[in-house]
Amino acid sequence: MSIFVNQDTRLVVQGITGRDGSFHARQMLAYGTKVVAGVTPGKGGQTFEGAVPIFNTVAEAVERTGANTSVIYVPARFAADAIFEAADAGVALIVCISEGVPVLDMTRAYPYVAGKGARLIGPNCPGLITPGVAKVGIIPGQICAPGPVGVVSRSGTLTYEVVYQLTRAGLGQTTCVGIGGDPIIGTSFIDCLTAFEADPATRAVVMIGEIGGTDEQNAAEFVATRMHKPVVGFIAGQTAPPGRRMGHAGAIISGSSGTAAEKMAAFERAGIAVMKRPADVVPLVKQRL
Amino acid sequence: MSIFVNQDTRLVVQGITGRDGSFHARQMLAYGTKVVAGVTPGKGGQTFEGAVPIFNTVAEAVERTGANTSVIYVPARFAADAIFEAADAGVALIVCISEGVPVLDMTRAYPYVAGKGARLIGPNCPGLITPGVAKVGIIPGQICAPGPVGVVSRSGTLTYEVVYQLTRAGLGQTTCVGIGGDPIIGTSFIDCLTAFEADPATRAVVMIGEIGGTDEQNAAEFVATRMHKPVVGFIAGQTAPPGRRMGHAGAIISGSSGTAAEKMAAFERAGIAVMKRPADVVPLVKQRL
Amino acid sequence: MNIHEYQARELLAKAGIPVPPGIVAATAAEARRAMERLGVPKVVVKAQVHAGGRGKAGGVKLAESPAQAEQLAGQILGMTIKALTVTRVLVVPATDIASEAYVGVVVDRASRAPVVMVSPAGGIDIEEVAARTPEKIFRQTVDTRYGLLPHQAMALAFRLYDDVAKVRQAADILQKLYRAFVDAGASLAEINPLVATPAGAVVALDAKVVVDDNELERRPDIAALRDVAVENPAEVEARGASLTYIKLDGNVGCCVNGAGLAMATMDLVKYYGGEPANFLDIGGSSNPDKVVTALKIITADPKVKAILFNIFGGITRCDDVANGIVTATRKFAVDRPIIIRLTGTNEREAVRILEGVGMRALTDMDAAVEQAVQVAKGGAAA
Amino acid sequence: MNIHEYQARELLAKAGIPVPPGIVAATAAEARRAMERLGVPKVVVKAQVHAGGRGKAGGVKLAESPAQAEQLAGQILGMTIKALTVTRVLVVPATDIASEAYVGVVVDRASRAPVVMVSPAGGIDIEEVAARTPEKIFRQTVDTRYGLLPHQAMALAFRLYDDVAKVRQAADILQKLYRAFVDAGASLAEINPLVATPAGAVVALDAKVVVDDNELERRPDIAALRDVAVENPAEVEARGASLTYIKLDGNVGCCVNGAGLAMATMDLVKYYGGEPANFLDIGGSSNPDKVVTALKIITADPKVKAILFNIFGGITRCDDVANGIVTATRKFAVDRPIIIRLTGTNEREAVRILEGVGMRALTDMDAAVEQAVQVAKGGAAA
Repeated sequence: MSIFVNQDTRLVVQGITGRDGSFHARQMLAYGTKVVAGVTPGKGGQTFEGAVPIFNTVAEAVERTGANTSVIYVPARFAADAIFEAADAGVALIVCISEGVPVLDMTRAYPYVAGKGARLIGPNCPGLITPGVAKVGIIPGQICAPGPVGVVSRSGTLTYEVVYQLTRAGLGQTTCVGIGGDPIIGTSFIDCLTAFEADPATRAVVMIGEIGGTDEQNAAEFVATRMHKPVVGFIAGQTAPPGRRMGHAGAIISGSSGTAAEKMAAFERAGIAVMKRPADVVPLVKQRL
Repeated sequence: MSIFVNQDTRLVVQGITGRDGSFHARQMLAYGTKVVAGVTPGKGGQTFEGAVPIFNTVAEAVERTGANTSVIYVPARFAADAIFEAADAGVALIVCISEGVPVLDMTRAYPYVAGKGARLIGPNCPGLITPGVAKVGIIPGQICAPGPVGVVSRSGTLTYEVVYQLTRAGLGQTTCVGIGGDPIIGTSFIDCLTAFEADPATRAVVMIGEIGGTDEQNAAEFVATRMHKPVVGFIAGQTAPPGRRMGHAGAIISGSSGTAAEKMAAFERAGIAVMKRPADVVPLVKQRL
Repeated sequence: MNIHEYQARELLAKAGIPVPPGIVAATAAEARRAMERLGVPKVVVKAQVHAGGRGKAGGVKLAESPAQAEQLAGQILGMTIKALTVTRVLVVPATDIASEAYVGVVVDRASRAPVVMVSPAGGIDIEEVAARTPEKIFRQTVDTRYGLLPHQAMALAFRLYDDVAKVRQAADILQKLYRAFVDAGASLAEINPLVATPAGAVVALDAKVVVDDNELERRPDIAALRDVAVENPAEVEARGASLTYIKLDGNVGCCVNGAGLAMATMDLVKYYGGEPANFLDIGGSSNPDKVVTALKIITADPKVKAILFNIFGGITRCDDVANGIVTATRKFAVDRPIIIRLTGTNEREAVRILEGVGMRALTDMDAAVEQAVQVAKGGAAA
Repeated sequence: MNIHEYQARELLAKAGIPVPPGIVAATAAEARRAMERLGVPKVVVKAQVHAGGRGKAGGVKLAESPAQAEQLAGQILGMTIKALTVTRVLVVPATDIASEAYVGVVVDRASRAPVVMVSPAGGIDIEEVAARTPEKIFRQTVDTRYGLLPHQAMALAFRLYDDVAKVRQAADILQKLYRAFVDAGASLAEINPLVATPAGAVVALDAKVVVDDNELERRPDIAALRDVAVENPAEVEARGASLTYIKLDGNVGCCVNGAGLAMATMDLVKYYGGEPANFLDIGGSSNPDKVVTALKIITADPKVKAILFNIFGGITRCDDVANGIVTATRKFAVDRPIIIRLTGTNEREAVRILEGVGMRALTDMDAAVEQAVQVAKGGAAA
């Protein structure tokens, strides 16, 4: 079992002929993901890698291939429209990898997607992977393995680090989700925790947060009141200075809120086992399985 | 029994100190409607007619008086904002009397109200009345009487004419609703028919349509497939020339659709008894009670 | 409110849509000079009237020389198309056409939103396409909170062209057309035909814009486009007095409060064998001056043989209407019989006022209408 | 991106918000002339730096004569406030103040929307108000599809004033502030204090705008407001190479791919008893040139005693990073020890490249960080 992506995932790649899109489409195909369509306006009728039909619009791709999930690799300035297009086409899960999407675009895109009853993951995220089944996005497949741990993270490479440590220790994953480092994202920690709690195969969850905002505090509250599965947490940015944007648009400490110390304290109050460093993930998860 | 307004209706009047607002607020009070608040920005703290407290905002009025229904008498250019304000304040039923509201304003106001779970009646409508219980809007109370007939109409004075004939013939009404003559309105014929069908006290429905659009055709389809109560119908504008706006912004025959002949044919196909003239309402309703 | 083709073209051009240059001419000589200024071998001379079917009526002609342009403009100017006199022509270069499409934006009542419609079957009436080959019309409902989204414009444009260069041009035009529609407060904005030239350019050849009257208050620039010269003078006068008056062909003049009741009154005139001379709604307020203006407009119509008042007092007070009637009969000769039906607010006062000048009022709508029809046919005077 | 107060004031003034006139001065003499041009008896001289707490730091002074303005500007110019040197002052007329309020718009992550905040407790840090008297802050979430609605602006303004004339002024300012926020692509726009004068006018006395970096590509006019003169030159250079670099105070230089891993690496440096010298994210792509620039920037920091690479190859290819390191050591002297941790995509190739020049790589993050900390402390060389 898994969350959000599984063997029924039929993927359309928006921007499949672009530099990033083509590279990662090949990776996803190689991993065994059912990449059923690509979209590039004006290239409808062509075929990608001799295997994947390309369409002019997502609507056509969905109609002709039954795609139910979309992944977006278009430049940031076109990302919001790509999200709108996927939502209009009736795609149920939209994963936006693009980095640099203006926050105000997201304030309009989010209610649009929600209004269509779809789920958006990202933007500015590495996507998600259900090891051995399907990979949607850019998480390296070789560092993952199937198993009982759910992973949710605001980060990209830090997620890889943690997943890599889990896998090396024999702790496989149900699904690893990168929710993205922007201030406004489609799917929150709580959304993922809710899904992991409901997923019978997930027996423990690793949550990797960072400075900025209060998503981790809200998630901690959720863990304390609604979750029965054990959660292990990490917060990046303990040494980050206030008022500076630490790479991620969302990783900025404003005023008194959003510090790593506050978030770690919230985790502890909620009974979440706090990792002091990434390597702590292995013993903490092992103790709780 | 009744639809939309009843003895629990607690009314706030938006624009209560204006020319139209004050006149009709007095009429509604005289009719016995529970007018619990008025709103005019800057006149908060004053009292209307020594009985109704005035507030600066609808939110304050709702909070302090428990108003659940609002009626709007502000000039057309402020009407959309008045609707937004009522919806934001959590009012469940918003009745907009104002005439001349731009259609594009309504394309934005409608989804806003719907998103808040509220009902909008109008704009450009006479409002509604549950005879002997509550009157919200401008329908003259003295021409109505309690009874078993539901009335729904796109018109104002034509509604009065029909209701007057019913009342004189001893046929009282559960509720009379004027849904408004604009192209885009909050509550449709079907919404009202649905409510009348569910209202145990309503035993027959009179539906008064006019040229323009296809609302009457849609309503006829609804009557044929979903309604069990008898419906009597009238269409105004049999002699209207095509392409001209007959007073109401919505009363215009465009192309081949929207003619009175088409609508009357749709009524007949749906088993709706068609009035050839307003006076026919009495015998047609009587036969069906 | 209807505006002229040349005005609609200007609105679209201002929105950035490629529109071939055009010059308006009010005389045949101006049309000749227009063609000279355009400096092209062929022009089209087009009647500027608020009516469809200009081509069939002979209001659109091709000229191959300035002299011919002058001659044809002379024929077209002064023509009557659907009862409207042509006072201006538009002179535009004749465009080479590879294909014609239709694109338009219209308010859709059922979805409570504008709908963008496109069809590769352009150049002909879209109603005709809808009736004959509905599968050739493609629609996109627009959420006005978002506008026409880029991908929606692209998907529609792919319905018109295969060549992606043309698709991008058409998508761009669609987004600009939608914006022009919103900026003008329109209820309809269409380009028919949208033309692809043999060189691969996509341009708007003809444009039509209808504006929502309710938008005019906040858009003085658009309101200024109104051309009262081509409207019925009585309708213009009525609008000035906040009355809605529409001239018809019958002989029973109608004066009613409320649009629905006004239509129902006309219908009842017909029901009793008469023909209404007009639609006239004096509106919700009952200023006696409005009644005076209404009576003046109705009596100015020589076809009118009887004048019928049908007033159901609500906001409108019957006494105000009665006072208006009395004032009017004092101000000018009302030389046609008046049949009055009054009921509702202040009905008694109204009856007293009317009786004071020897007039009487009925309370039943059917009785009043039937009497008016008889009077108009030459029966008993009221 | 931070912009200066005087730039923020101009944005708000352009949006129609009443802002008292102000003149920017880069020298003390300019400040004197500014006061002379303003022709008022009292001015305030304000340091223009991207830092809060200017007043407490002595960066805001009242002058009662041009001579005094010159003298005070001379004191303020060249001051260092929170490590930033003051290169400009703003000279504004001193305003008579009846009351001070706070109004601001900020992106709220939880509601995924902008929030307009107002408080009658103005003139002081809003964070302080939030901490001490949270009941004095009033909020309105804005649906960006609708903007700040008129009634929402009015309701907020009623929280600030009783007098309806002031309420209407404040509501108008709030709507304009919201529009300026959107038009600038801001993540924050605030007026603190918003002042009511004894005469009853409501005016913006101080303004702050922070722009979403992701908006700059489509807003060249806003991007042009960036003042690199007041930024750390190394951070400016890094931005030019599409790197994110933030200078800190420690001695372990960090070069990492990915923001989260970069933060975690800094945290791990601290965990092992060291202090990070910087945050540096080379981003997702692995152009060797970026690695060269990164190394150049890190080595330019004299405090750095050891350089730590932590690369988890995904999109980033380890061999590209290795090539970048080798290229850099050939281009300029890297006179500090480098500790390299590499794992993931093309890890083997990277190890081969590094071994070719006598460098070695670790695969474990903890081991690498611990070693870097030891080296920086003067322990064994890498």
